[in-house]
Amino acid sequence: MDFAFSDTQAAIRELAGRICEEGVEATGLARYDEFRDLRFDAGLWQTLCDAGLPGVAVPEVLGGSGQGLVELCLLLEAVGHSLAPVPALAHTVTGLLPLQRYATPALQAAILPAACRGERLLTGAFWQAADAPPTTLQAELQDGEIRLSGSYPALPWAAQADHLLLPVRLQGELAVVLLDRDSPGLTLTPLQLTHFEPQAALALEGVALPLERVVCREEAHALWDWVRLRLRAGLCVQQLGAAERVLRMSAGYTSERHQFGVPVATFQAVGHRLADAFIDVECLRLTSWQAISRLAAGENAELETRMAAVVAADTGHRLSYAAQHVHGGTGIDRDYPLWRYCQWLRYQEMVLGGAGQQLEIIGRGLARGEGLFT
Amino acid sequence: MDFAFSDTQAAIRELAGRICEEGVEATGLARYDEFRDLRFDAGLWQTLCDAGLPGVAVPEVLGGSGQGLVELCLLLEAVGHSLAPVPALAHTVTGLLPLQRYATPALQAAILPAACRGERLLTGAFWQAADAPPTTLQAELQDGEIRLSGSYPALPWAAQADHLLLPVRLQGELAVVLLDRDSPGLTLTPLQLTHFEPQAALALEGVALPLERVVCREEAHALWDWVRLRLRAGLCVQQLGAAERVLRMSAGYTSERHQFGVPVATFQAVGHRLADAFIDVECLRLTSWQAISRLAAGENAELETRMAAVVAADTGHRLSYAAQHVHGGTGIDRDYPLWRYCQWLRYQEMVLGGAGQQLEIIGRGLARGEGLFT
Amino acid sequence: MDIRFNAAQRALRDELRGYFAGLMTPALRAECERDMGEGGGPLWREALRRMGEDGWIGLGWPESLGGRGLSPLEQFIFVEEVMRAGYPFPFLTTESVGPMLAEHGNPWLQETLVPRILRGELVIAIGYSEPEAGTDLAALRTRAERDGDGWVINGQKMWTSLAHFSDYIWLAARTDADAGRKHKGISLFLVPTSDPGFSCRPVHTLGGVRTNATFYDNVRVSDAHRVGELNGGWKLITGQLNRERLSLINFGPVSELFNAVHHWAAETDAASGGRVIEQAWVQQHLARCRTLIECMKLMVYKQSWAMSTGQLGMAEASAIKVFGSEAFIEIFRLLGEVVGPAALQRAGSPGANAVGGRLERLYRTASIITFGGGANEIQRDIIAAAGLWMPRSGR
Amino acid sequence: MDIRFNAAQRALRDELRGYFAGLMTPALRAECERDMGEGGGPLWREALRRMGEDGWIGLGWPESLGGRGLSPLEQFIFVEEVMRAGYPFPFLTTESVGPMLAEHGNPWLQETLVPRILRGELVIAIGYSEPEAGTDLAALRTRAERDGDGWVINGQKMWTSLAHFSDYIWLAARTDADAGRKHKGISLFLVPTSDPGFSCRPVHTLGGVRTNATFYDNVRVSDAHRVGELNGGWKLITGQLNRERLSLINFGPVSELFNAVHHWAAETDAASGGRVIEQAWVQQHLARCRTLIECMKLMVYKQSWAMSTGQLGMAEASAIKVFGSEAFIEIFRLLGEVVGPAALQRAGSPGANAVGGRLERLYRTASIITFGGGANEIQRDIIAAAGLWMPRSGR
Repeated sequence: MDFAFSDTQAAIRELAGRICEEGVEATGLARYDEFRDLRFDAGLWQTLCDAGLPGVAVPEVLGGSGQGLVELCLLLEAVGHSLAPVPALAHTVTGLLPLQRYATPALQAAILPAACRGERLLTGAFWQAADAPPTTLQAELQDGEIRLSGSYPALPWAAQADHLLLPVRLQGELAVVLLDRDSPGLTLTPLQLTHFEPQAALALEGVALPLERVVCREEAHALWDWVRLRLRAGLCVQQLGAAERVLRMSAGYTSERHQFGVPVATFQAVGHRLADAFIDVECLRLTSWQAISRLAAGENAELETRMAAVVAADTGHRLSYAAQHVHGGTGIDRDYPLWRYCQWLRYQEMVLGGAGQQLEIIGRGLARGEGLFT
Repeated sequence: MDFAFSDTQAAIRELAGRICEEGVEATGLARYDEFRDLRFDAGLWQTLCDAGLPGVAVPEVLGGSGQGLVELCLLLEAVGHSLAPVPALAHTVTGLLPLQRYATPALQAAILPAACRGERLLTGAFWQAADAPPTTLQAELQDGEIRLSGSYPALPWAAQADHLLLPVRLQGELAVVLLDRDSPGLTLTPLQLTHFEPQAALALEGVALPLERVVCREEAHALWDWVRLRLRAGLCVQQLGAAERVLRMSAGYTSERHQFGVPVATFQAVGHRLADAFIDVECLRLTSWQAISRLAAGENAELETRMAAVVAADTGHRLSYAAQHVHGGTGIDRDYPLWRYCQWLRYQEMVLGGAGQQLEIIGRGLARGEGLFT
Repeated sequence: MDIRFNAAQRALRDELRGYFAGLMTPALRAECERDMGEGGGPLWREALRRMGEDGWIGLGWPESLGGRGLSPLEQFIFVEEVMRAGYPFPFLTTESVGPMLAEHGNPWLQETLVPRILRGELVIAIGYSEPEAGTDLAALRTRAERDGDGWVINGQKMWTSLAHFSDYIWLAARTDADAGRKHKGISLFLVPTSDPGFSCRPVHTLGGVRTNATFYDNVRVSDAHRVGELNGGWKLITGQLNRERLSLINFGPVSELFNAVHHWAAETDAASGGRVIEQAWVQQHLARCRTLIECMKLMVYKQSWAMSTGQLGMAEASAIKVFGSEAFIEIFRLLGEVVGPAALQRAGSPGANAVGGRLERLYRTASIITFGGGANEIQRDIIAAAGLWMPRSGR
Repeated sequence: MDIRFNAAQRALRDELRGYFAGLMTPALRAECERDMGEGGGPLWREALRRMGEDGWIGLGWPESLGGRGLSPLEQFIFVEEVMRAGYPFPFLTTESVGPMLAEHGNPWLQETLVPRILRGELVIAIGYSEPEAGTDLAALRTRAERDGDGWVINGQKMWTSLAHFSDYIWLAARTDADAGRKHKGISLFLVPTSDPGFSCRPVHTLGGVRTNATFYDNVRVSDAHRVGELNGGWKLITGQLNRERLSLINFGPVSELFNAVHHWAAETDAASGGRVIEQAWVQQHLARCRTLIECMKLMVYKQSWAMSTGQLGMAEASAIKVFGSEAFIEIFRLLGEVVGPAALQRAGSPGANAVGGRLERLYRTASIITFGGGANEIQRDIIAAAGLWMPRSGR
């Protein structure tokens, strides 16, 4: 058991953190507010790709850096900490990772090196909080190719990605396919979400797809579960990065801001509320990295990712309101960065499924005898 | 809408409060600790009966004072506030009330006047948190009389009462009967509960009962529901009395006790924790009296009593630990009265069914479309 | 003791529902939505005047002041229903500043301005907070200086919500810079926004709602625009805030929101099969919200009742503020979880549903009243001191 | 970064489970139950010595001090398992006072007492609190005065748990009454309970557990019984408390309790039909408890790991104390609700079940560690200051 990052990990962490913070500082996030600009900093994304970070978990032979999930999650933590306007989670966890594990060598060779270099952007439809693969995407075999139809409600980065990884019902059975975004018959409707991230609704009508773009059939359920676990862990560690930043921002602000002639921080109610937030963030850190450790070692982490999700949801909610409260009016002022973090904390809380729903799933597992202490 | 007590109610409240406080102060509660003495102050009980308080809701013609449920609940609040070692809740809500509403005139005349005078003690088996009548008490018609058998796990005051009101399965259907405690074949095993109140497990083996002791058959389910609502409200208002006392005790103690050269109360964390308790108690007061108001007016209060129970459970738990915490070691010292209150708060929380279970029942009702805001 | 509406109160509520069903035309709704639920548009103005004409705004006011002579509880039923109907009612004007003017204003204020408030002709914004004086209101620096018979006011206020369409600012200014304790030496003024020295700059908040920084550059007012005693403004501030606290916690809209989410959950299919409302965790969330809203309802009714008997306690008023503001946050969280991903989509987003869009906005903006209207820390201090008689810290 | 037990750690845990299965004989269990889960009886003494002989107590101690040279994490696994087995392990002696003596004691203390602790021959109680000095430890009045080569100690301590069967008291006394700041001028002593000037009066707490008031009437000790620097005791007190905080939060017993309640709920019929565990609210409660215990587990593992790398942070130690003590309370509440009425019956009551009786007692007594071992308010102050670098109030 080792709670420290290795030297390599520490270096990746430092690198990812520095690029994200500097990149965000250089251009600022205000221009994306209220969807004025598309929330995508292509220059920053390219810098990250040039540094080998999105492909950090991809084998070197496929264009990556040959590290693993722990190292990738350090990037995600940095993205959460800076709110960097880049598609890190979608591109890596719902794109690179499943392709590198489940796709044919030919497909891997065609996609992964370019995707690691930042020349292709990936995303995948694995976001259902309810944990069941979508049933609204249908595929039919027809004249030696595949015809896709149906819809998907909200897919991050769908309108910016080059390839979309889609779980579909192929002849009634789950399969996963890789669709080009510019395929005829695919309509993308941009959505407006609380956190300004680019997302779109998908509508497919007789979209043609060559057979070699089927990523997997027999293993489709395994792929789904495999990605879901990693997506949950990735969301948790991104939440951790954001939460850590909000916590420090609140401690700093209350230490500087004076009321009644003394720093606000010296009021015990303020200090204690942030002390509770410190504990929440510590729990989020530990549960998240435990889940990532297990996944990185190839172990099951069904329970561990869900417990981390519960903590991520509770921490996001409590911290968000604690921070806004101790900031007073400054917390809701658009010229101060806090409010954007609060909206990300909420988004990530909700897309993880919410604490109530996750607890219900954990509880059902316990009722089946799963998850007792050994 | 009127949140004030009438002059008559205020007088009853004052009378009940004074008798209970003086009675408890006179002999103290320490002698009942750890079951050293049976927790029953017969003298205090007789004083309350002489003052007409347990029979306050019984019609004058049956020996009572002709008031209603609101007035009775003022007695229960005073008992909760003082932890008076008397069987007020059992005798009134599970005894007098159902008899005065559902029993035959003959049975009423035989029992109620004596019960109001304090010459007979009543109790009834209506305590199941799960809200279903017990299925473990069987009754068979045999030779013109009834034979009872079965068991009941924990009945307050069973070993002290003269008559036990029992919901039983009579020929498979629910009925309610009134059994004398000294009936042959009835075995009572005293139990040790966390709050030291006398309770006993019942075992019945062929206990004979004359037919005229059947209180009701067709209306048995109605009686069950009717008593359950009032018992829930009664427990809530008794919880309110205890909570109010604990809140004031904590405010008083922390105002006197000095640490670091200042009263403990002046630490913001302490003041705020008790401020939250103040709010909890206010919510308990309002939800309890709302439920009682509706019941007193003959309206349904299924939802309102359950919401009050949720608040009573949460308030009991939170207040109990807040109070013990701000008292430090004094809170767990047997020579200081707080700890007995904490055990009553817990008992009442649990016997109300717990917040989780009550919320589930409220939620099921909502799913059926019951309980929306009008 | 009878915590139930009587027949007249039920009838009043039903009457008001009918009234607002008529008043809230689609055009008015659209205008209010455009104005981010704040009001201020021409249709909104017209509706406010109509409510005044119809005698609703002064429902619970004494007839001598132009009201209908019912009690504060009936007044509260009116406010609850107007808010429930989705009309952005200027309750700070009618429910907090208005009563303060009626009680403490000079005859000119009482006789000219108060009736105009009841007629729905006036909107008044609150000017307390300053860049360096937020929770610590007594540290304010805006000053009013004697100038012949009148006053010259200079300074800046923060968070002056509604100022951009208000007729007056209820403004706290320092009138005695030498007063020993800093909450002495403050006076209250009604400053007309039409004065050339007044200006207003928008501050955009996370909710998309506009608030304002307001500037006072040699604003001149007569002494008739001063309210209450000279240098005695602190008492008016705390009195106004006490009333404001009650108005902030209104369960009309939240009970309507609860019903709407319930309706949605009963009609909508869950991804896991069945209707959303059939899931146990959804039922738990709804039950918890139902109970929180019930407590809020009872607290505000009790306070309205207490006002009519003159027994409004400071601790109880603060308790409502703390409980209500924190319950709102909890309720918006839980109802948002019930509605799920749709509660992440902005109201204008393609495919967004109405209740989801409302929840998205409410969740985002709900923090305001935990520090606005007197930070909850201050309220808890008040509860401990006034409700539990606990000694306060020296600092 | 790898938050999983390695193979050796798993093997150690399994070995310890087997060991304690043998050690905890029915007779020893009965004796511990009689002693209210505190220990002190002859079989308990014998078992402690046997653990010492078998090298378990000093598992994580350096070999130079008589230990086995494994890390604090392995030491923690041992403590977790011994507590999980239901043995009342004197962790204050072995895990907090022992290490302080090893680090700060003079050679006599290090060479004679420390090995005896590791051999399971010594039990030491903590003497800090006084009637007028609880949370404010620095206000203590017990004094030690020079008497030739030694010291004469006079005073009274409160809440000296285990004192009635301890061999020594780890006692804080004032050695310089004139020191300017009150946390200066305190020294630490190891006072033998065999001294005729020592006496001990039981204080019975709501849990039925005995604690003690202890009295020091001209107790005489040599200067070799003094620990660390003269007048430098405050540092030892805070160091000991930091270690104590970790020991107070042990998830061994609570994880075992969780499993036991789960087992009960899976086997027991619910009044509403089916098994208890099939109810949705029960599953929610269990899931919440499972998650809370997991967090506690990870926090204590991280701290044990941090101790082995010398990185034990003050804020993190306080965070465990706050989180763990409040999580225990929440867990006991929720598990009690799951078990229902049986969790109201005392362990000895006819028909009581084992898990219900345990929960009844745990719920009743759980408050102790929210103020014991340094009140949680103090811990939160520490977290804000040491973990978030927030300035502290002057008072």
